[in-house]
Amino acid sequence: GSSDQRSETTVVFAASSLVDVLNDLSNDDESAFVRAVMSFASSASLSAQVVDGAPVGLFVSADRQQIDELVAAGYGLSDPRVVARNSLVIAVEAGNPLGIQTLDDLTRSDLLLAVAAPGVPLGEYSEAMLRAADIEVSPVTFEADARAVLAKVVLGEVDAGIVYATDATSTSDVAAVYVPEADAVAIEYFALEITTTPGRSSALLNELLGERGQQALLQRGFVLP
Amino acid sequence: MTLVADVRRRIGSLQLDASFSIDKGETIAVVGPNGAGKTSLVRTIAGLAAVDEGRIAWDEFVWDESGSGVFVSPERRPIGYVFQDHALFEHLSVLDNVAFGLRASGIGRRDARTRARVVLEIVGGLKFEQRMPSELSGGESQTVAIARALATEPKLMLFDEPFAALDTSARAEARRLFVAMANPSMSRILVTHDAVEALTLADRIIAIEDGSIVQIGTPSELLAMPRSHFVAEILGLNALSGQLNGDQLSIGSMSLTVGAHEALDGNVIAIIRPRSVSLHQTRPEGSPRNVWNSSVVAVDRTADRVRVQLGAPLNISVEVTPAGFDALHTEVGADLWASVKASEVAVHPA
Amino acid sequence: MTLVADVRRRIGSLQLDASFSIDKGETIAVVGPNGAGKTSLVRTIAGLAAVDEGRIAWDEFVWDESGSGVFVSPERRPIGYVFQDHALFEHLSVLDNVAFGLRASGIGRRDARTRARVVLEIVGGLKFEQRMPSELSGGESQTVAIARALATEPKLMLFDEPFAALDTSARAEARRLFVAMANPSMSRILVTHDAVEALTLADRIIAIEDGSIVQIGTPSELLAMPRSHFVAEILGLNALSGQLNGDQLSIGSMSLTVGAHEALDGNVIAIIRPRSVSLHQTRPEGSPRNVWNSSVVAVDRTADRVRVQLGAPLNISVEVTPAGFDALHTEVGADLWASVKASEVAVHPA
Amino acid sequence: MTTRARHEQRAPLLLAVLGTLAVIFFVLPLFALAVRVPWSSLVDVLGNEATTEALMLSIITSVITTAIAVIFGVPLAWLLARSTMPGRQMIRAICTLSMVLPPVVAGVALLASLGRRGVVGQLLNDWIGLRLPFTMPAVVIAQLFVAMPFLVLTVESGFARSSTTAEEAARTLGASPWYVFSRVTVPATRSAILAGAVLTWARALGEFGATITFAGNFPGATRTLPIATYLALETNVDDALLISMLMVMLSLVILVALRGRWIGAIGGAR
Amino acid sequence: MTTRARHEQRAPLLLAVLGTLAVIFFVLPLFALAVRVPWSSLVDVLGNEATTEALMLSIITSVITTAIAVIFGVPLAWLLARSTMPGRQMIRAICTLSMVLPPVVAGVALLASLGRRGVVGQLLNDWIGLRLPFTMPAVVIAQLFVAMPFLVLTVESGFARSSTTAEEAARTLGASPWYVFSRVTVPATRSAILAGAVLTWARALGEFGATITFAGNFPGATRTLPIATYLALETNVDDALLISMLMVMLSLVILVALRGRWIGAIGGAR
Ligand SMILES: Nc1ncnc2c1ncn2[C@@H]1O[C@H](COP(=O)(O)OP(=O)(O)OP(=O)(O)O)[C@@H](O)[C@H]1O
Ligand SMILES: Nc1ncnc2c1ncn2[C@@H]1O[C@H](COP(=O)(O)OP(=O)(O)OP(=O)(O)O)[C@@H](O)[C@H]1O
Ligand SMILES: [Mg+2]
Ligand SMILES: [Mg+2]
Repeated sequence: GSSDQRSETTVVFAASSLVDVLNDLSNDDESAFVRAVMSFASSASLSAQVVDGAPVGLFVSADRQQIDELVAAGYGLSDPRVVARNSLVIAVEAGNPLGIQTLDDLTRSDLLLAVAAPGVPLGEYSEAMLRAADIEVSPVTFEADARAVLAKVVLGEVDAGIVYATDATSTSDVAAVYVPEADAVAIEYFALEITTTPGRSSALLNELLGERGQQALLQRGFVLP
Repeated sequence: MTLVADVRRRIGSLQLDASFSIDKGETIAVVGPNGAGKTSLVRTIAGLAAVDEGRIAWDEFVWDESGSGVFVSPERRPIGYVFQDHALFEHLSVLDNVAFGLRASGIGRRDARTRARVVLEIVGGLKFEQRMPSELSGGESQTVAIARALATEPKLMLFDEPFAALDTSARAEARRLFVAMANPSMSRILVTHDAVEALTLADRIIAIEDGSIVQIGTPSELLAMPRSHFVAEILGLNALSGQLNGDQLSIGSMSLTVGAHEALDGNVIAIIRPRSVSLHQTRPEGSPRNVWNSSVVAVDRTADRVRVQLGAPLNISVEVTPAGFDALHTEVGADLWASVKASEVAVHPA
Repeated sequence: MTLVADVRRRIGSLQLDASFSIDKGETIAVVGPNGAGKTSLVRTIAGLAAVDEGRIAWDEFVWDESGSGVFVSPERRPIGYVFQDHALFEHLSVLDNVAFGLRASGIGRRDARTRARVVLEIVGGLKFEQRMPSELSGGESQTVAIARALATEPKLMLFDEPFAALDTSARAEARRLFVAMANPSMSRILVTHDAVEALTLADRIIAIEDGSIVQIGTPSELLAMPRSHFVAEILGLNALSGQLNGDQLSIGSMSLTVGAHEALDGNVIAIIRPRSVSLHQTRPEGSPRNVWNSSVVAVDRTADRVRVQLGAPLNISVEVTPAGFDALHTEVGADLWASVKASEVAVHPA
Repeated sequence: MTTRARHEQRAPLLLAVLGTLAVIFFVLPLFALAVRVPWSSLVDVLGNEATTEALMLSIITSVITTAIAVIFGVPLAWLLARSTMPGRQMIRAICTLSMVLPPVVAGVALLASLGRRGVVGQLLNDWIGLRLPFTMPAVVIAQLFVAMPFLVLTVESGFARSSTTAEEAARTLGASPWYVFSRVTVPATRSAILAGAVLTWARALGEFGATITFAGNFPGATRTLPIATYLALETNVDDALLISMLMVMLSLVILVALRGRWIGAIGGAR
Repeated sequence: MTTRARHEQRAPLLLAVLGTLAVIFFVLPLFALAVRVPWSSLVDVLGNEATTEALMLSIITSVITTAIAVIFGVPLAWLLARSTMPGRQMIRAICTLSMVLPPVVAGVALLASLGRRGVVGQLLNDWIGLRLPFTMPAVVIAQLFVAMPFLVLTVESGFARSSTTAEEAARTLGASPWYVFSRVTVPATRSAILAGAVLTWARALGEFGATITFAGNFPGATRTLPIATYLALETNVDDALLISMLMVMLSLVILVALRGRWIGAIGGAR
């Protein structure tokens, strides 16, 4: 019956930048992710759901703080593992009509810039990068997540936005401008097996860390740990 | 006594205060000026409002009692109510309006409709059974309201001016029906402004003024001795207040000689029937002891009679035949002579 | 002619078809059975509905013309309308209801209220000027509706049964007012079910049945020769259809001898006044040529007269004095003899 | 020439102008959206099982929500409008507060009460092992909490405006309070109830914040169309817009069909 | 003992039960939330300028939105209910669609029409240099687009239910269409208009998706309280809840104050 099926499937909570990778995997008949159910949301609301007893097997997040809190609260089956890395880029309109090449270009007064809000992981990373480069920008908006920043660029409402490299490459509507200052911030995705639903989460984690998973991550622009 | 009512209730600035009772099968008419509290009284009996003080009882059941706090809600009183403004259900067809009470008592749709049709047939509303209330004329809507209240075969029917919007023939028909409907197990309260209705349809009449009952009695009792100007007026009589001194009655500046009466010097009400006054172009000679000069204030003419309203010194209505009126060659504003026999001026203590 | 109306309009299953005109200052009464189309006619004249075909014109202005498509909306017709169901503004006090039309025409609040008070005073509504419509009795509400329509001093007043909810004295007062209000610059249309109102208040009467005008004429013309049963009935006359052959009139199984008349053998309407019929306990001897035996179907009694409804073979109303009635010692269901002089049976072509 | 009956009331100019501006304001974004949507990929998107699953889930849950809202909301509205229970003002205000909460906070409130650690949720969990969050019922609860006040307020205003005369007439005809309610009060207020139901349904259909917080985002169980759209905006804006347009068109059909049936059956000219 | 007049209609049992359950359903989460909120840090949060700024912005924009919605929405509702303009059904449906759109998509639609590259926005930008997104007017526009249909539908149902007799009476008294509308139609429908305005205001106050998409998130200009709450949830849940509770209490005061003034003035027993 359906309850059998339910017990067989494992729920994976993942940061939304991982949507494509995990979808790729679950479309692969030989992958363990075929039987997985994916749930994407902001790290904060996912971890709130974990605390509230959501039947989660594996939690993959870019938010170190949330992961640490879950571990501290005893939700981790084992220590968190880094499964991938990402980096920041400047997303600009396809073809880069304004010729943005460096972080400094973001300070141009006629330029509309979107960044992620302080508090969300991307916002914290962006701020760290700008702080390290000692560059003061005046964004017109502080978006809630990478998706929102990217959407503003895609729709042409802003000229540039700071996003994850994987996001910028996921669509042909924008061009990614790589800046050396991005190397100053290390963006890591942690995977944590959750205690609430122990089961086949280890198989999933192993696959992510193994050949098939790493290949999929590479394909979507992630850097391997 | 089937219904025993002692109703005291405040409505806005009106203090309603009415005690009366009704026998099984009896029909009581309630008359009174606009705003006297007739509708308020009927609503209280129906249970749409409660008495502030007093008691309403039906047979051995108490419906409403201020002392004990007992209150039987309207749906559990065996009543039918024809509202002054009809209050039809706008979302139901005429037929379903009439069937409503039956349906509410648990009768199936088909049976209820069949019985509703019978009632509609009786009141002459079958021809528009399929219409919605918004498609009815004023009189048609009143017909439906009557049928709807009758359909549940209530033990006490409350009619609030049920015939006001009906045309002449529908009204005559409705009155005939009203008489035919009389049955020993149904008591009826009929609010009306129409003297003919009150006098011919009711066993007793209650006259209310300003919230209080001024007179209760059979039609002939009221006709014989109306206790107030309003009662006289609604009955089509002239009632005049004056002081009696021996056989001399003074009303304002006028003095009339009255006929045989008990000794009741002092304030009296004099009743003069409109028919008993004669009108003349010139001062009449002969027997009548009371003759005066007056002017015509208004003339109401129908096929068979003319009602002439006279002005000072005595504001009274006089009824003459059309031929008699034409012979007077008079008109509104003109002067003429009036006379009335002493024996036609009846007096009662005020 | 101030108003020239030729109204053809379909309302549900009713085909309204009425042509008539009204002079300046004239008062026209519209009578007819329930559902005849009186309200519909008045609504069309008010501009709340348009003619399907026809034309309504006021002086040199066309208000509504199907051919040209001209249509003047109600607010630009100089009319006042007293609705059958009053249609007061529930959210405004009585005073502001009356002041509404004045305010709408741009008069300031204070002035409008002052003038509204004057009108309310005239109709006797000043005592409840501060009340809300939901706090009025039926008659009070009608009084306000009249005042509201009068306040704007319209040139054409449309009254839809304006006195139906009024008590006897208020009604008498309202009628007096109605007469007093007559002025050469205001024409009036009065829908009524009351014969006295139609006969005494109107210059001419329009009788409508089933959407069509069956008779237009002055009150005396209608009294002299009612063209239909309904018209006769509303006027309080008996109208009987029969075949005339020489001076013999056959009505069903009855045969009556009629008085002097033009040669009009064939289908006729016979008019018999209720007063001209005499009732007797035993078969009367003497002059009346028409004598027959009948039974009492209904009795309507008022202070001054008793109306007796007779059954087969001739369904007519008879009016006698209370004394005369009492002398008959009769009651509903009893048998008695009736007689009428040949000269009292008037015949008209059907 | 229009077929407008000649006697009908003309729209006051100001009304016509303001109303027309409002129409333009509503039409413009929808038009722009329709232009932007890549209709060519319609077939692909429709073929995507995840999308249709989300669409179905949205339709089912929003309809269930609306039905429950009517069943509980109409009685509540009646109590607020007609009964004389004490503290009525306060209860009314409280019952409409959930509209004002940011939806995400509404979700937190639901977790705090019906979640595993919630005031009541804990009892449910301990006693009957019932765990609401992350299930389809949770979606309905989230939608109800946020959308039902729209029904309550609309219907209450309907009850407040409907005259009580017909109800009184019904009572004198022997109808029990329940019969009066169901056969007189409700039919007389049906246009308000319908309006309230449409508002509730619409609000439920678009609900996002409370749902994702309280019910999570599980395909087939709690991933409603708004959530799917939100996520799709990240990867594939065009798909997201296309899905939305589908939903819009579906709603359009339902709205057009619904309203024509109910409104306008009342009244009539003489 | 209550002070209920003896003759008043008793609530049918079923209604009382259903209504009470509904009340519990609404009260429970709010109660749980109130329990969970760290009231001790109230002073800190209130002292936080960013929070009060967001609160003020929310109040100001939602009030402006409500005012504009009434000004344009009531005429629109009138046209839908009373005029015989062609395509009325279609226009009504279109004007209520924005309710059904997932708010984020509504934001995209607004960008597509009024954004820098939008159908109309581009013209505005090129001709008069007007750029709406990321400004306070954009917040109002986003709220209007999403919330105004609630007013339109509620008021239309009010107009549809109000009898036209009083309006006819007003016309025979010489009142122009506009006078009839403003002095008879609107007062007779005031409870529906108020209900619609409250719904709109509530919806606007809680608006998140369309606002953040169309207007973005800039402190002082477009960061409304729901946005601030959403972001605070990422970092400091307690603060977010506290802010929300403040908003709830503010709304409570307003709702209690408002409704008492309007409802219940109608009717009266004889
Ligand atoms: N809700 C109310 N508030 C204040 N006064 C009211 C209210 N309802 C009725 N009244 C007043 O109470 C009095 C009695 O009203 P009621 O309707 O009983 O009179 P009525 O005798 O039926 O008159 P009518 O013959 O005109 O119908 C009237 O003066 C009326 O104005
Ligand atoms: N909207 C409608 N649809 C169908 N029929 C209607 C509609 N409105 C009125 N009627 C019918 O049209 C006819 C004329 O109605 P109208 O109100 O004009 O009658 P009336 O002469 O004023 O009657 P009453 O004396 O009873 O007031 C009636 O038979 C009525 O039922
Ligand atoms: Mg009354
Ligand atoms: Mg009529």
